[in-house]
Amino acid sequence: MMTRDSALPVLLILALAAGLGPLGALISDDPYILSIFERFLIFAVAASSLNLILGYGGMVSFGHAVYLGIGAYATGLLANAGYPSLWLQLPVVVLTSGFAAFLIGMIALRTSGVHFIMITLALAQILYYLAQSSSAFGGDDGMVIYERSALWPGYDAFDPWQFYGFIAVSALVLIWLVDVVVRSDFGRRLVAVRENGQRANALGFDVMGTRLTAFVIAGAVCGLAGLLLANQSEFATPGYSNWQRSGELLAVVILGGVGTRTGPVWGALVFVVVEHYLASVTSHWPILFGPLLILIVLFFHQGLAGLFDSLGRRLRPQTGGGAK
Amino acid sequence: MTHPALDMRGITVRFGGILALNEVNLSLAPGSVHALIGPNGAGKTTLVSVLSGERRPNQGTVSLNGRDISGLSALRRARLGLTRTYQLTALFQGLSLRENLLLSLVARDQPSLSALDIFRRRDKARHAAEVEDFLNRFALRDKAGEKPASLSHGDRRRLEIAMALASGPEVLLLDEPLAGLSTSDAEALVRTINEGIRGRIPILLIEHDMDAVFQLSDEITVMVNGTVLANGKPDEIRASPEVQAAYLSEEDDF
Amino acid sequence: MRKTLTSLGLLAAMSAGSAMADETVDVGLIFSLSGSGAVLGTEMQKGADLALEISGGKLGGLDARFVYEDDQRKPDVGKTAAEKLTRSEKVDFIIGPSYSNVMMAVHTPVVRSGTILISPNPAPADLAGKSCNENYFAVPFQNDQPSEALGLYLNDKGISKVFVVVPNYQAGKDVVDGFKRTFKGEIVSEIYTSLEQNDFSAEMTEIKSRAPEAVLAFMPGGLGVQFVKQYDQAGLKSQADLYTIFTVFNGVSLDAIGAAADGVYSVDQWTYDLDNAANQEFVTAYRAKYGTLPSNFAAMAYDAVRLVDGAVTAAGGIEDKDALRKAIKAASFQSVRGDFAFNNNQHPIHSMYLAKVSQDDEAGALAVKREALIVEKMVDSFAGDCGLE
Amino acid sequence: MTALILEQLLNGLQLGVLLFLIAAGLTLIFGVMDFINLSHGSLFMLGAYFAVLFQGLTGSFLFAVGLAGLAVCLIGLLFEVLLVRRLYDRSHLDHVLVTYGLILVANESVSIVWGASPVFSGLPGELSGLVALPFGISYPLYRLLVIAVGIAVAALLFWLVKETRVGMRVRAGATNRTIVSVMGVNISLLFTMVFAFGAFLAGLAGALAGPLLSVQPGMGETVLILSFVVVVIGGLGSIKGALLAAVMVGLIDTMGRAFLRDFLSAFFSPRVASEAGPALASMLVYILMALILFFRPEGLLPMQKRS
Repeated sequence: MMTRDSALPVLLILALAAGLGPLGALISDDPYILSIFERFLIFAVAASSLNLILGYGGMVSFGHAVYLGIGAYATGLLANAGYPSLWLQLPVVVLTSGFAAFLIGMIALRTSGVHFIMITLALAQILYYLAQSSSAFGGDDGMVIYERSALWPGYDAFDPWQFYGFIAVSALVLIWLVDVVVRSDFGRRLVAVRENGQRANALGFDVMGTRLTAFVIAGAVCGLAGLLLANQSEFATPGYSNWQRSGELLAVVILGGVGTRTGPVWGALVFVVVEHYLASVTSHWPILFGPLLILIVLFFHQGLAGLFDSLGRRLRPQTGGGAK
Repeated sequence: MTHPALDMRGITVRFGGILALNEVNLSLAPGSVHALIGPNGAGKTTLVSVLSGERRPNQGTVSLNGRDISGLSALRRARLGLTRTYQLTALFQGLSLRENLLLSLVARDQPSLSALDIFRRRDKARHAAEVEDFLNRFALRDKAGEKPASLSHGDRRRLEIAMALASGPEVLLLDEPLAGLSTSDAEALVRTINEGIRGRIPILLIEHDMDAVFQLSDEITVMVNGTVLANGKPDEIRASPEVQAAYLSEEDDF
Repeated sequence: MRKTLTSLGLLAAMSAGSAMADETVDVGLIFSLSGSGAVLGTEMQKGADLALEISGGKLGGLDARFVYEDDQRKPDVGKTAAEKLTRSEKVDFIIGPSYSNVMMAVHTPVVRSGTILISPNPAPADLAGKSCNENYFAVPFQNDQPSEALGLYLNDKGISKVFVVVPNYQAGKDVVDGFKRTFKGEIVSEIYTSLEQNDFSAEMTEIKSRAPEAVLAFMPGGLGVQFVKQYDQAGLKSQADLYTIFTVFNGVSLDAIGAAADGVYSVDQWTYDLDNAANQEFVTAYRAKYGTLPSNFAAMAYDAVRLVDGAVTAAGGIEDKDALRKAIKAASFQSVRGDFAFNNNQHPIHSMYLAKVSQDDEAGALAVKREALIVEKMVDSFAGDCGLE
Repeated sequence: MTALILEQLLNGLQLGVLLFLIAAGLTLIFGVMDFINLSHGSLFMLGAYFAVLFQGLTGSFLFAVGLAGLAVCLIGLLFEVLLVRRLYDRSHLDHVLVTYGLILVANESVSIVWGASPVFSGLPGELSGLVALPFGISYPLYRLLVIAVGIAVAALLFWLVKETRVGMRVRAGATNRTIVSVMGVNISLLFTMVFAFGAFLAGLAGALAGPLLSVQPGMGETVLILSFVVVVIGGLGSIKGALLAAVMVGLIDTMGRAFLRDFLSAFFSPRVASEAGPALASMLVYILMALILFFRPEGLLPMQKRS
């Protein structure tokens, strides 16, 4: 996976997937399809950020949704205080969610294995309870966000098409950014640290520093997914940060394929589509989603991305493969 | 006056009540190959981990090219160019050979972490050329795309040393590089070290294979039970009755 | 998320070949139908379905279509559902959601789209006051009304020492605020519990030690089951009367609590034994269809559908939105509550009752029965902040 | 005041005991098989539902509790044989995801069978009274019974692990897996037994908790998270640690809810105290966990390392 140096496959798949939405909306004359695709794109960003630390850094964070909440609340508080400008919200969200990730990372990265899983969960729960019981943020009822982010004069955030454009371009940029990180020397360093911390240390790689940096980058990107989610739902709620949401993000990443570059995009697409259409068949849809998740974990360890890869390899004409 | 590449004075390590290293002094001349031999349990590996900074000695100082590094962490020492290999080869299992080597080059060129790393344009062409060069020198060309798990023991050892070398070391600590190798693999590796590294980078070599030790080293230190028994040129060591008595008899047991 | 329930009426009309597509009343219903919120959502679904069935699948004489959406009690899911209903299904009315956190997320996009939003349950203060909107109607009450009424009742009864326990979230705080607005006695202690708490032993001990004359508890959903059971087990029922709000209701709630609920008070705007024709029709039909006594939530969802039915009749169709809004505001239907009118902020003016859980001999089960009328023609405290006429 | 504090201590102890019953199974399963079981909370939930079912069938509450424990034990056994044993060699991430999937399945199955609404789970008359204790405390008999059962189970567990041959193997398995297989123990049978026993404890806890709680889908999840906190604070795999941590968490949670607000109002205005008190009380347990893991990343009483 790391040998492919081009961003093209990821961006191509994403652009294709993101293009399906408008296409569907145009054909069926139903702008609501855009909403579903907005959710997909936002989930894809959040899952990509988790995949950075989970897939490449080997850090199983069970509290990743906390940054979704932080980003959403930061965006909402600014918007409601009369600062809807994206160019102000962007740095604030990056700083707050990045700083939260820094603090959480400082504590959690001292541990490993199950302890890491559980402490990320516990720290996320602390913030969840904080949001739930603070009346300044609307408590459990959540906070209505009255204005969507303003980009430039003439941009109408409440026009479905323009807004979709904003979400799609943002998602494209953010996922590209994560991909750049993965393919960079830093990405190699991160994988080296995951593979063998002692050895990485002996090579002169700062293990804690590398992990923490990745953790902060992932937190900041997920915070930006929170910004997008706040815009999309015009709402911020403690529920964005609870552990079920973190579990969903993990499920999305594994569904798509842990540590694959296109996995989070596939995972998010399938998750949102399943949530949407399976749920229209039965309100008991989790009883279908649960087994799907289990089967993927048991039998398709590379997730959907791996599945598509092997399918592609089988379908591709054998042009001097093998011996390479 | 030139400093020794690596100089240690009065290194003492206690495990509980046991004295693992007792006032060990050792000096590695620039450009030389210095072998450290001794029976199992003599404290060689402990000494290496003290040098690399993975273990703190109870007493003693270590200096690298005249600079006191006693207080530095393993990470800092690694960045100063003190590079070790491991007895049990510790490679990045999930990555291909090529990527393993590339990581060493990254470590050499950008040892400290910086956020700019993410966007910095590495000199890809030069790195790629260097990687190919290492692959050729260590006869790993054919397997460049494979992962370490699929390599033979000898291949992995060569990769280990190639990686250490690629990280641009000031001093190399080779911890039993020949252990577990077939005769032909061992000979090939000795040749590689002799032709490729010797004279350019000072090496502290820990090794049980006496033929290799005598072929490679400029100087030999013999340790028994945590103390230095003898120190000298290979011929002197070979001739020393003390060494023969203390070391070679143990060797029989082993 | 969607369970399209194409009504029998529509099918009949289609086979007759006389239906005009535009002349269908499309109603979107956003309820919490899965997960922990389903307790209320399924009750509401029962009430709404019954109302449509009784009117023969028609609303205001026109064929009607129900589109159900499940919000899973998640605000963002509810918001997506609302978008689907307004943009894709292009419904004329939305009834829902079940909980106030989803309401806060759904309200803005729905009223902005011009679709009429009718709340069958949650009615946060903000939406009754400053943020009131011509497209938003609350059928059941304003959230603070029951606790305000309870304050009046306890004043009357001369009770002066009350212990208050509510979950630590907005609706809980609203209940306390409402109670303080009217209650003149002493609140010996107010405790805020976690929404995810399931053991109230510490709170029970605290109540015992403060020896209040009465306890006010607001414990929605599963919390109510736990709280009332543990209140009984702690032997507190003999020491202080338990007054509850949105905590015990007919059917699933009382079934789950069992005998522990006997004698617990509740403040409601409706009880199943109210003596009016509309209510009797509803209760009889409900018991015939589902076999249990209807809950408050089913009754309010029923009322919401009846409200639409009456308004479409009065407005003579669904083409004229202004006429529709006017007709809804005039509340031209028979509410199961008997007397019912909308205030200027489109929240109810109605009576509040004290009810008590006791055995209903006819049903052979516990039921929340009317005990006393507390206040007639009660208006909420926020209507003055609302700019609507 | 003494009586109040003592009664709150009893409350804390009772919560702790309940948490211990769940955490003991979790930590045992983790210690022996290195397996994280998120669906342990679902087993707790099933215990509560089965107790309701069996109480309806047999009419006896205590009998129903026992039967529910056994039924959940059987389900645990099936889980282990059909699914879980394929996962021992997998990563913790896989454990988390598969058992997360199981939570979804369990919750939905329950809501299909019993409906989404809470079901009734009550106490027989003879268990629902109050008991007069010293210092003028009158305490619910049933809560005392829960404490007693918890203590009995803890004692039984310690005896099992310390004194019996199975327990020895379990301890050996927890510290060194290869040695046990060399010893000729049928390790796969041992694992199945441990898993089923953990499930039994969770089912028992659920059945006991039924009359106190609202028996409804998803009821296991808050309990699960708290039990994980207990297990991690106590040190993964350590039963003694789980007991210590469970009592600690039970006491701290209860004391926080009971006294934190009054404590804060000594320093801050009542408004601040009543705002911050409940918020802090619900976070207290997690803050405790973060602090303990910060200073002792392995927990309070960690197991000796696997070799």
